[in-house]
Amino acid sequence: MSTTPYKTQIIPKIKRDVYLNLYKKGQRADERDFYSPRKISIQTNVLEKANGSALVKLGNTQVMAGIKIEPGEPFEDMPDEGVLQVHAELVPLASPQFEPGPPDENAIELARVIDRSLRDPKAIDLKSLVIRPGDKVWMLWLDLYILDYDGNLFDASMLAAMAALSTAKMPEYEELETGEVKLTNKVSNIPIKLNKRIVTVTTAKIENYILVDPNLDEEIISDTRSVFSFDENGNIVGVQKTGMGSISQEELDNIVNISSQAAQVYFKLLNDALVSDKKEEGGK
Amino acid sequence: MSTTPYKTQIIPKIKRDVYLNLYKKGQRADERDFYSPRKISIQTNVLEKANGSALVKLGNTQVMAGIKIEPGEPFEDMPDEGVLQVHAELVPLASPQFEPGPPDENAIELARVIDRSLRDPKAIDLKSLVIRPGDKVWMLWLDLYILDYDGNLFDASMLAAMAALSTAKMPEYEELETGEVKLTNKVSNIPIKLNKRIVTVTTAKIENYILVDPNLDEEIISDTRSVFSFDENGNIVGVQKTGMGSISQEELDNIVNISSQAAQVYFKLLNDALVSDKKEEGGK
Amino acid sequence: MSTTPYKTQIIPKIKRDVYLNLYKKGQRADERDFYSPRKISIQTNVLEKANGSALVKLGNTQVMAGIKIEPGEPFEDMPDEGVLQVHAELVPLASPQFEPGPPDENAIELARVIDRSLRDPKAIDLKSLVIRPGDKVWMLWLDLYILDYDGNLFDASMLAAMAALSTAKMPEYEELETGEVKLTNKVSNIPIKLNKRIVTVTTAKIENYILVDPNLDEEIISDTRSVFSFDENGNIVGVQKTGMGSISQEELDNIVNISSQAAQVYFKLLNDALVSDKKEEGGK
Amino acid sequence: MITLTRPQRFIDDEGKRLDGRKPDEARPIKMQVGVLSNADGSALVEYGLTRVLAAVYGPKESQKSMLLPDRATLRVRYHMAPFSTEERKNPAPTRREVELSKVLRESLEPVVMTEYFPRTSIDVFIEVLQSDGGTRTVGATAASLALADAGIPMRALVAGVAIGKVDNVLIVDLNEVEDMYGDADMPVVAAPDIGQITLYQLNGVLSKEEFRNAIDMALKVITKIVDMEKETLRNSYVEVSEE
Amino acid sequence: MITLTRPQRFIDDEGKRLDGRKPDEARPIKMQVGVLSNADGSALVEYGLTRVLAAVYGPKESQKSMLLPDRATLRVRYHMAPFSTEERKNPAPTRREVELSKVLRESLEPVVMTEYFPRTSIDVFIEVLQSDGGTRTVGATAASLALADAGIPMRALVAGVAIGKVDNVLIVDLNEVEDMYGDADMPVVAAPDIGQITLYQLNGVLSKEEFRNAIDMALKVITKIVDMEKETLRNSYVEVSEE
Amino acid sequence: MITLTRPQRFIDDEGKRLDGRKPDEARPIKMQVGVLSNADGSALVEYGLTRVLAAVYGPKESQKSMLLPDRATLRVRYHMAPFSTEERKNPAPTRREVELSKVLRESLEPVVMTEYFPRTSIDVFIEVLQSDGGTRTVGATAASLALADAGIPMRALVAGVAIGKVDNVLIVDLNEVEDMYGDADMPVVAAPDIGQITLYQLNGVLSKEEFRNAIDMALKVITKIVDMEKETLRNSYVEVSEE
Repeated sequence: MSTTPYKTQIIPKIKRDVYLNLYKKGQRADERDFYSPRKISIQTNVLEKANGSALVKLGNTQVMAGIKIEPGEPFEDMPDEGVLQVHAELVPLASPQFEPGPPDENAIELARVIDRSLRDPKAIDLKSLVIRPGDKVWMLWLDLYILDYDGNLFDASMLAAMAALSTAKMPEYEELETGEVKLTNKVSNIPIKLNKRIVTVTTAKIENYILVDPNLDEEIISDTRSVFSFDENGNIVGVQKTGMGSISQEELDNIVNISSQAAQVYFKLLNDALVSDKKEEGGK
Repeated sequence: MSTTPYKTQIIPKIKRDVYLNLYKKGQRADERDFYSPRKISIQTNVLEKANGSALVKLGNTQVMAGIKIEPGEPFEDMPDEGVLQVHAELVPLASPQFEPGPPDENAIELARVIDRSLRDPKAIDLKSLVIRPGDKVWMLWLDLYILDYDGNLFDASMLAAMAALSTAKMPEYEELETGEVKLTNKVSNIPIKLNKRIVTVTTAKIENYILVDPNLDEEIISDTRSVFSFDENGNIVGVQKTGMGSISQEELDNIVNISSQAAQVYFKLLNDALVSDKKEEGGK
Repeated sequence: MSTTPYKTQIIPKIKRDVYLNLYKKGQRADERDFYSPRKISIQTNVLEKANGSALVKLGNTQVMAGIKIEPGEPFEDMPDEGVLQVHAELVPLASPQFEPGPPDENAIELARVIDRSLRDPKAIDLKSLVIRPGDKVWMLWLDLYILDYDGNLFDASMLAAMAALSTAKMPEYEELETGEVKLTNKVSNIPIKLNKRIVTVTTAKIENYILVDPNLDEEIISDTRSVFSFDENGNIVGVQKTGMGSISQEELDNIVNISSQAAQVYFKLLNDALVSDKKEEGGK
Repeated sequence: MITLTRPQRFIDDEGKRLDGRKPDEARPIKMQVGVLSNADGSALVEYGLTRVLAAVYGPKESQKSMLLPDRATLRVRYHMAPFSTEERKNPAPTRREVELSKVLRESLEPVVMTEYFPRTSIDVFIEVLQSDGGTRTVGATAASLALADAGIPMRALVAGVAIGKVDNVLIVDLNEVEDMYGDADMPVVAAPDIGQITLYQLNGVLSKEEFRNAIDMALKVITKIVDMEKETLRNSYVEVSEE
Repeated sequence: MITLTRPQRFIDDEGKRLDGRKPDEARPIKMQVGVLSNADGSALVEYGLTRVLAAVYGPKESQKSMLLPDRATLRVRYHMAPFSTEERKNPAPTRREVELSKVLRESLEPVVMTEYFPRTSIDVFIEVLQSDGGTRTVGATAASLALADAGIPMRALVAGVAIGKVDNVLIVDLNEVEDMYGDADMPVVAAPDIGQITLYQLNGVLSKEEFRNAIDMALKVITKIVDMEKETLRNSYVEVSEE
Repeated sequence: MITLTRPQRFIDDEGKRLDGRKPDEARPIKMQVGVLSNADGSALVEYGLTRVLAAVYGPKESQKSMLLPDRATLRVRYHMAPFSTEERKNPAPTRREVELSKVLRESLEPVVMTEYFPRTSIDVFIEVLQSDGGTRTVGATAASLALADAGIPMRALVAGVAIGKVDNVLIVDLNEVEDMYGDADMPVVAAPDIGQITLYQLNGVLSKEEFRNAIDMALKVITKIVDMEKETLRNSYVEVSEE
């Protein structure tokens, strides 16, 4: 059962007016232009004991992605593919709005959008994650852990996911006579085979304004949000409308163009972070 | 923890008096006599993608039964029998009283009474549902889906169950070399092997009146209800007292006779529906 | 999420003063001295259908321990050991404070402290509970069932656990050709192999007083409680501070000595009960 | 520990059952009240090896969500201890326990004078300590005693017993083997002093005639058990072998 | 019963799809309102073999925990019947159902005039009786009809349809095979009378150009379906084959 | 990624542990406060590879069900991130996490001046980001810092450390291998400034003498860690290697 959220109703009227006045002048409250994301920091290998990890700060939003790779069994209808599992937790320390408990509809939507945007364009080569076809494959657990929430979890989570995936290493293992797959206590240097990189661009629509990378205040006063996922060739590899409002066909056309350009910004920052990443140990 | 229901307490005093005045004259509010069920409609094969299905309307009460048959494993102590699973859902669209969530005590009681009334008299030949004894058998899932609730879920559910079971078709399958049982994409023409047909007769006791097939108003004002299940030979194959009140030995004797006769009415309607059922496609 | 308990806040101020005045005179409200447990009754074999059982009364606190031993699979990293499972239920009939539902933090803490105090000193010879190494072992289920709650569940539960373990009998079984392990319907006379006996001593600290075996009133007014587990050689085999308060290093030293002496009292009572236990049938 | 297998015959040539009872003979019954210190009322009841503990708390102020303006809310939980069954039972409530909690509550509703205590709730906890058939009927008997022990006004005491059918004979008070492998299991709870039956269920197959006879047999035994309840309450402790 | 396999081709030499449809042709659509007696509004909608029942209760007094002072709370549940899917589905809500309940609620929020009913809640129950692709879009259409049938004031009716891509061709109203094995699935819900799109999602890969074309195709079909909704509400019963 | 095996010896001929530490030497400790923007207070603390994040919200108006008239309600959650453990951990709380949330709450109750904030609640969230032994004691240290960072008045700061026993030697601040394969694990949390121990547990076997020595060792290290806490709070950021 999905219920109209309580909190979003209470806050904004006045703030909305203030913000709209700024937008009329072409400004945002935090002095960004409409189509620029906030300051981004991407750190990889922040966890020594995970196969891959990254901490992304998008303004004050912080997302940690952790990857664990474990032997498991394939799905019956996919005997020759590894298994990708994406989960997101809105950890209660990230926001007074988040409560302990099983993932709510927002956490589930976030995980599923990231999952589909990786799965549908085959960003990860799942066929490379097979140990013995039909019997033993690798389970790739991608956990998105929201540590601080100041809006736009989708973009921050996808950046964290891609940074962690791009720097993760496969486990070293041996096959026992019994057929069991046993991890050794050494680290391999084999990366996960990726076919492409993906970024996700979230825009907020507030009246007739379209803003890239809304922060929490902008999310709250927005009419609705669109999440577009792109590959490096500019293909759209996933879309999600999220939030209560609606949009016209013209606005949607406009959003496609804005998002497609913002995707290039994210790709550049991601690529820079991954190139400069010559094993910064213990970075945090 | 079972708790005295809240809602039933609020409604009826006046309505009860009005109804009792009618009963004194030998009448019911909907003009039925005491021992007749409401208008019944039984449609079978209402779902193209299930192995069997039926939609039963008993007055305004609507129950859909759906049957799925899938390969599975037998119970350890029943290696040479298929597995029957009966579940009931009081779907929230059926009544303002029904809430989303796991089955409550009413849904569980309904499913378990139907289950026992099929299982104890061996209405379904579970021994015929074996693929490889001790290893692979058929799981027969019977789901009772309450779509509109105007009283007497037991009788409507059993009619729907019997209509669906009587018209269901076994899946076509092949055994792979690995021993796996794989369903083909064709439909078999083999029916489920039934040993007998069962109907369930619910009566309400209101003061000293016994009414067959109570509607929701009658349920609410009733002292208690009795659910008797019968086979075609007139044997009693299941009983459940349901509701808060009590009954004397004489009243119970009386109910056995009344229910036994009403069972014949249900059997006739059920048999008619199944005979006339020459594949009415897409009926609803 | 662990939350400051509601109920303990309401009750005690005055009672606490009354009790403290008694303590100043070296007395307790139930006329015990500070370091003596309440009257203890230990009955074994109180359940004919369990492998082992005991009912312990410690004052008005009543705990029933039941042991079931069943064939199962070992943990992957412990192929040559049986599996010990300890669970505790604060059954709602034991106290107006206990609510139906899954075990709360108090039940979980109780079970885990008993479990560790048995497991860490290897009180049960788990290596003797193996049927076929790496494949089939015995699962030993120890269920602690709190029937009446007047304080000090730890000590009563451990006495019940030890009494049940000391008198339990292994199941008789046969290995089928399929490898399955089937229990016969006879009882064996083989006891569970125990390496040592354990008791647990709970003390309450109330201001500067240390009291052994606090009853419920004393628990409620106490600052904090310490649970020390001992083997028969006087080794400490488990410790748990429980309750909201704190303690100084000196007090803790003191508690170790007091608890160590009280342990001897429990051991004597336990041993006496087990010696005198020549099959008292159906005791209750 | 005992495990079960299907017997060849349930009744021997002399008309005796596997445990030596006659068809219309209940198992030895023991009753005890006031066995718990915290509960407002409590009772421990045994029919043979089946042993059930019941406790009552209340009437006490009701939580708002279940407050009734004109009567007390009855809350009943039937629950099996994990060690009570052949195989260790997971303590989470099963569908069976949910159903039995309901039918047991409905078997007590007619006799508890809830109208005396509006806006309160009365909790009845029924714990099966050992199961050897007939747990719900033993539970009804224990609940009746615990309610009386708690001083809750009742129109009448209830007691329960199950009737079964084996080798074509109706039998009283099934044990577990007779329940599992017999042809019918019909638990009945009644208040003989007011001539009311408050629970009746049938799993299995009976003719109409057999059903009537079974009800009759049940009421005869229940009348005796209710007498034992009265005796127990009078003496506060009694241990009787029913024959 | 039908099970699925991946087809060699989705579109034949004559440009026809596996079920004979043209790329821009929706499946036969049937609509019926007022099919339930208890609900304040209800509708049964079919696109081909996909069949969805929706019911609306409310506006009714809201529980405190979700009361909004200036508008009604909308509560939407998308749920699949256990027999609606290829393999029997466990009735507990899946992560997919949680997500779809959310996006469907958000697709209705813009058109329901919740500001007329502060402090109340409006419940929309969407039950998939049979799934053959496109269940969320059929659900949106059914919910729109049920809301209207319940007399809830709406800014405009909505309807839904999914656009897919197979063999490099954009197609309208995917069935299950086209959904499972095709290259993209883009469900769209819109209110053509006010020019607003209220749900859009894409699973799969499309170029920007294709995305725009797909939105265009969707809106064309949705406009026709909304016309059918109006016709249905006018006649209270109508059965039309859409071509 | 690292997996564990039991070492032959825990302490070499020169008295050094597997990671080169002396028996009474803690791992390198790092502390940082104010690391989160939303929380009222936060801290990140590392002992070697064990890394724990804590955040505090409150005092804030309490929900009715847990409101206390004379003090604030403390709510503490100890939770492990799914990627924090050797094998990926299911995020649902385990029995272990439930117990540790309780003992950690009880280790903070004595120092938080809850009497200043009646009818409110103070939430402490402790998230283990990476586990290499001693997570609860690192958690206590992080919680202490986060409470202070939130400006909650405290009688004294607390810190935690575990004492273990390997090869018959008591050692300070176990890492995961020493914890898993050693003979004892005794976590201690204390507030040295007021001479109070607020958490003590023992898994494993110690003589009374060893127990006393272990408490003594713990208090010595804890005193140093609390000094680091003070330094950290003074500087708002500090990074120190403890020897």
